[in-house]
Amino acid sequence: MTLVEAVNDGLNTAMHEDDRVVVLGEDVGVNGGVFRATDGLYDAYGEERVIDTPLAEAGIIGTAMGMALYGLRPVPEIQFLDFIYPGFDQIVNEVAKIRYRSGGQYTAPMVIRTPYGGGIRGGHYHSQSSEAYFAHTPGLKIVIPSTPTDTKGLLLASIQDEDPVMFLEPKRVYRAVKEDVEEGYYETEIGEARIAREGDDVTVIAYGAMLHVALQAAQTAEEEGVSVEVIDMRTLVPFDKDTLEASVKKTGRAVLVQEAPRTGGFMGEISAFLHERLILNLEAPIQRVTGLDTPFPYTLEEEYLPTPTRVLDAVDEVLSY
Amino acid sequence: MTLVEAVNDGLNTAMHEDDRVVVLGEDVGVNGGVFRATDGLYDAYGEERVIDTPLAEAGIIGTAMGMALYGLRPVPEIQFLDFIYPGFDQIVNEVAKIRYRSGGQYTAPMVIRTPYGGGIRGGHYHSQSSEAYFAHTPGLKIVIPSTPTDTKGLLLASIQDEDPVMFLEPKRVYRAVKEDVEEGYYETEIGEARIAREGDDVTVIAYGAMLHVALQAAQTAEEEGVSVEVIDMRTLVPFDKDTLEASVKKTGRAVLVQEAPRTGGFMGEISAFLHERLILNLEAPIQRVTGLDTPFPYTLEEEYLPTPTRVLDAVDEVLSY
Amino acid sequence: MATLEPPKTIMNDDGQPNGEVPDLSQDALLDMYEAMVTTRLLNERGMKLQRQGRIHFYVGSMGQEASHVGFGAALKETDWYFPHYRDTGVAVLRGASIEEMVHQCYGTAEDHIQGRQMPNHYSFKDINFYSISSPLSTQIPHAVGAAYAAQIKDDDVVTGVAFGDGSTSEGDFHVAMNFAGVWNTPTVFLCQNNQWAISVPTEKQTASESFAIKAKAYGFDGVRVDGNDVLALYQASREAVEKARNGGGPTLIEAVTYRMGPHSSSDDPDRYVPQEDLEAWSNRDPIDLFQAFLHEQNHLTESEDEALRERIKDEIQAGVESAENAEGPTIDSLVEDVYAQVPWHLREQADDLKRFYGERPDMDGGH
Amino acid sequence: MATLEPPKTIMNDDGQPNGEVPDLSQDALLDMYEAMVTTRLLNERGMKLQRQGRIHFYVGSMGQEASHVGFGAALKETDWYFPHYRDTGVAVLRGASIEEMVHQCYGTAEDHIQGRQMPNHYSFKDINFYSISSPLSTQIPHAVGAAYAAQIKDDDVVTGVAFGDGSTSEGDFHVAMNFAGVWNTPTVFLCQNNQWAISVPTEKQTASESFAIKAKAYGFDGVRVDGNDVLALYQASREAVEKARNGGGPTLIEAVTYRMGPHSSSDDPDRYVPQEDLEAWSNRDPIDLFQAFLHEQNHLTESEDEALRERIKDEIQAGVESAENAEGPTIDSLVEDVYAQVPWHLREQADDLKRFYGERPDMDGGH
Ligand SMILES: Cc1ncc(C[n+]2csc(CCOP(=O)(O)OP(=O)(O)O)c2C)c(N)n1
Ligand SMILES: Cc1ncc(C[n+]2csc(CCOP(=O)(O)OP(=O)(O)O)c2C)c(N)n1
Ligand SMILES: [Mg+2]
Ligand SMILES: [Mg+2]
Repeated sequence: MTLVEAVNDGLNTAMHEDDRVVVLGEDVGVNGGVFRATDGLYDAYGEERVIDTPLAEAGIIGTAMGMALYGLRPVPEIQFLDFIYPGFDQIVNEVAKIRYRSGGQYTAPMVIRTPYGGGIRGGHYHSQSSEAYFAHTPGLKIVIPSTPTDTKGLLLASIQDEDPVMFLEPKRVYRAVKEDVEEGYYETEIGEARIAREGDDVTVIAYGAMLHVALQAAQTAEEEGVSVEVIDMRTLVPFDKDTLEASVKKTGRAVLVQEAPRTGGFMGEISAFLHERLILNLEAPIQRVTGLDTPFPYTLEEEYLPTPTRVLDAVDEVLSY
Repeated sequence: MTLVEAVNDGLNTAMHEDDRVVVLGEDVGVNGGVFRATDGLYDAYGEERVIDTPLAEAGIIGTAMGMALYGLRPVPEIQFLDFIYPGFDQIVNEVAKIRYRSGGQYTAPMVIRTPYGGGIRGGHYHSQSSEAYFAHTPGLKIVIPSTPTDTKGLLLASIQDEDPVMFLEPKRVYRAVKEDVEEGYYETEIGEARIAREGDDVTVIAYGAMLHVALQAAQTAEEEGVSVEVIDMRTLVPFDKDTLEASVKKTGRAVLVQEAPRTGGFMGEISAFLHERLILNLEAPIQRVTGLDTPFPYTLEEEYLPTPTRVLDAVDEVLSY
Repeated sequence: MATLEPPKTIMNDDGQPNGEVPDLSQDALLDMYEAMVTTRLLNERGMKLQRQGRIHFYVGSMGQEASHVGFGAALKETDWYFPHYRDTGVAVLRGASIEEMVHQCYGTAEDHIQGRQMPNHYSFKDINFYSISSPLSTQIPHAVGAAYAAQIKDDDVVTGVAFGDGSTSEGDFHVAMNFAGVWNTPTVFLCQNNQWAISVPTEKQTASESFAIKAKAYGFDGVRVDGNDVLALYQASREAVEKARNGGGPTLIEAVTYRMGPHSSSDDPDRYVPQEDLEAWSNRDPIDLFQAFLHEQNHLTESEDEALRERIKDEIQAGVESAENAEGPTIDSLVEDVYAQVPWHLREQADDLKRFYGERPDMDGGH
Repeated sequence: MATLEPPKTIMNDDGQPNGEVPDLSQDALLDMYEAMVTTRLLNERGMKLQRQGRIHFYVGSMGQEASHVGFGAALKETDWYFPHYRDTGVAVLRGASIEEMVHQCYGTAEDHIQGRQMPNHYSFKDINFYSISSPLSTQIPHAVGAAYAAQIKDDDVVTGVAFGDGSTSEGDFHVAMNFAGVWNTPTVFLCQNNQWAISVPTEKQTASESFAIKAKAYGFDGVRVDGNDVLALYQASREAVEKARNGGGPTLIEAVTYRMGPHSSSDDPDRYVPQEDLEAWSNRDPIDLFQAFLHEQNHLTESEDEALRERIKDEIQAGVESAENAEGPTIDSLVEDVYAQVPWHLREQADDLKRFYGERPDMDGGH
């Protein structure tokens, strides 16, 4: 099963188990989603629960929030993360704050699903990786899977979570990664990172599509005799401090990979965090491998995005420090 | 002259010197702005150049961008930073990217002025400090003054800048800080930090209202025999790496102060940056003193915000490491 | 908007019926009146407390008491109300206590929302009175989404949502109206056209003939009603609510009224509101009008009216005393309700703060 | 929308006038025709190149050539055009070269925008053809702001802005229309109602009677025109543009048309477009209609038409060859144009990247 099929399977499983779950967004109904993530749901659950909305992200998020207040479990899809900003006010001022501002009287548990990231020749409006905006917004949880198995388990956990979740799907690997995925209902816990590969010499931390870049780098490094531990963050907020700390304590070296622009990206936070807690354990400064501080380009996207080669270069640098 | 009067003087000077400059926003005309920042401009320059707009931030930013494309120098006011998000898409997808996406054919030089930050009993919708969102958006410059003199000089420089500038005004000190401000036209360079106070033992880096908190802490520290260097960043993007590096090289210790929520705040970036470049110079881990990862509260705002005491606590910590 | 037909009225300037009076019991009429008077008195006291520095802000609704109370009264208790920040009267009508409201304005530990929002930003879930937000228009799509949810759950619930004239300019108004039209949700929209958005008059807000006509863009009806005439407001709202309840879809009601006070305690309307307008509108004060009607119809004597006002003032006074003696919220409350459970980073942050402030800081402010 | 009056037409289904023909020179008519045909031929070739993997995307405008060309032709060269992504024909009409457009689709170093955007996202400042964005509706407020600027500078400039039916649902449409109404800007809005927003039909997009009627909410006029009839489009646009130029303010034009191809090269319309609709609309193909008109009016012979098409095809072929032999953009171009000057952090980032890729990576992709 591919990652996007795991999204579909997760949605289908959730809708089957829990009739509070509704899906809404642009082209999610009859068409089954521009990436086919909602394929078949319209036929299975009808147009009341699988809703082709008018073209307005503020309306999608805003009405989804109304549904959540009322007791449904909406799973709005934003067609590309790049198009979420007309709904940004609803997310940061309303969805994220309603529990707090109402003293817990009203809550808006919902899962905002959206494909994100580069690598599909989308130019700067079909490639953005702006998770840092949301991670800096108290009240939201940020979940980013990188494998089909995690995708389904994390999606199901997110839908049952009492808090709103930004569920960012690395579209570059929608079809590139395949796995046997468990049938039926299961949850993967939010807030837990995954050690995607064990190693001793250096820790590489990544999430989403970059996890696969990190794994490729680790594979090459092994051939060169370097043992790389690769951590898949899976949840950015609240992140799994214990797993991160334990690994970097062990290896004494860390390389952080993000495809988002460098300045103000989430890996700056992780760098600061590790440094604050583990300075005495660090054998070398933590390195970041990131996208550029530019809008996402079209022709040169392979050059813009972190590659295994660039990750290896950073690994070499922390090892030779 | 107070800080908000310096804004007013800066706008007046710019409009006087350059008839491309227009001001637009909610209540900026007849009423002179809810903080009186545009007081008198309507009478002086007329309703064509000082425009009371309909109540729509997307419209304010979006039409301002159209004016900028056409050759005007619009200075839109957003009444509170908290209310900017309906215009967020226009800022991050349009204003920030137009130069890049058009290969430099079209540009949108404009200054988005907005009061930001806590300390005026505004609760979570009149206190936000979300500069990190904008700092993570390539194409924008981020300027945050903390004194009347800088406010005027930086505002004038921003209006003449060829790039769009987010000009965030620390409303908590709108009337709290007074200075003699030079008459007439002058510019203060964007991208240069200011050493607000020299010292040797530890560097405290801040901006906006937190600069004054840092200065108070430095004053107290001096009484306790500790010499604190205080840096006012003034520009977050592109920040003044040389001044920051030189100071931290000298002191070997850094405390970073931001009122925004901790996780993903801009000081995470500065922490990562300093650590990447200066690990061998650091005598202690860099400490951050920040707001909490919660929506901004109402009653407990004094407790939420960094105080001189909390800054001193961090100074002690880096000194006793 | 000068050439438009005048908005619908039921009472003339002396509070005498000049149209068909809706069929409302004496109790119902008096509840509406009490809600309006309570709102006015809270407003007066709130502005005073603010000037005395005992609370830090107040946003009143002088002149608009009929606009929201007439609308709120047309909804059932089980219907959900999504308020504008001026809609204190609807909270009262639905049963919010004065004491709760005063605690909210002081931001005490007894405030249901733990001092987390500015004064007047109430939230009363038990009476289906939705949490008030400062960002304008954001509640409008919520009302549509909730109505959709009620509809697919087959619940007999209508949602009512109120906002100002200025708020119609936001994108959220547009998207919410449009979704409501397409989904045919049981939602009634109330635009309280008080002629101003802070200092911006309606003619700088929109070139549209009226606010009511904006409904045309979304395929449903808009009606213009005298917003100072609580009976006219009630009647029009009642029809819209019944239509919505019976599957007839949404309606937009424009209540034509006037803001008789400052925008909020932070505002100085002398800079922009023409004195003549205030004088003209004060002849149609919604409370005076309704009072005259109730007197004339023998629903309320002068002395009953006096007694009612005294009782309300006493309740407000009791609320103020209770709030001024209350403790403030705890440091722990700062990090609660961000998420269902307090996550590790917020736990750490609160614990760190307790090193400085202990469990519960003193209430600050001027009282 | 079934009960509405039919939209205005000038040509019947055989391309014969059934209304007053606008006063246009033969040259002007032929320019319009050439722009439409070029758009169609680029579309055909573009989709083929995409299927062959030589370019990565294409968004065509089959069936909508009249909608935008009729509109664009009504504007002067000095007027500013804010395009929808389907408006290739207006770029052609204003003088963009086929070669430039093909380079843009390949994202070469000769592309004016340095391979920074997806195919069809043109930007031609020298001909006042504004940069195309992917986010929908964002250009609408830009057109209003530019018109405002032109107005206060006393320039004789009208702005024209185009968008789809789906795009009217975004907040940006609403705020732009509202600002235009209040400011009375010289702006003409073109809604190309092609009945679909990807897979979403208009009845799920809005419950409004028509798109034209939405103008009522903003205090100005809307007109509905046959979008496949380039003369009708021209005529209605001409009137609106003249009105705007003379201080009469904005107009909304709804061009009623049909999307005769997939939404883009990524789309499979067989999943949702009824075959009958396509058949019905193909009888009113805008190019066939206009061609018949031109033949009948003796403006164009069959052989001239043939020659024209051959010439265009040759130009496209030349463009393709040029683009396929062109180099890609440099690494430095990655960090240029983010700001007027390259700041230190971007300089560092580009220099670091050159360690891996040198100055100029090979063009990738399938060619
Ligand atoms: C999104 C947003 N922008 C700006 C503001 C600041 N603001 C508060 S009230 C107000 C005017 C509201 O006018 P209207 O909608 O007519 O309501 P009224 O106050 O007249 O009842 C403004 C601009 C805000 N609260 N939210
Ligand atoms: C803000 C935004 N949301 C979603 C999309 C994805 N998207 C691209 S085209 C499209 C449909 C547009 O429909 P319409 O406005 O009718 O134009 P048409 O394609 O029919 O010409 C959608 C949803 C987008 N580009 N921008
Ligand atoms: Mg108002
Ligand atoms: Mg369309």
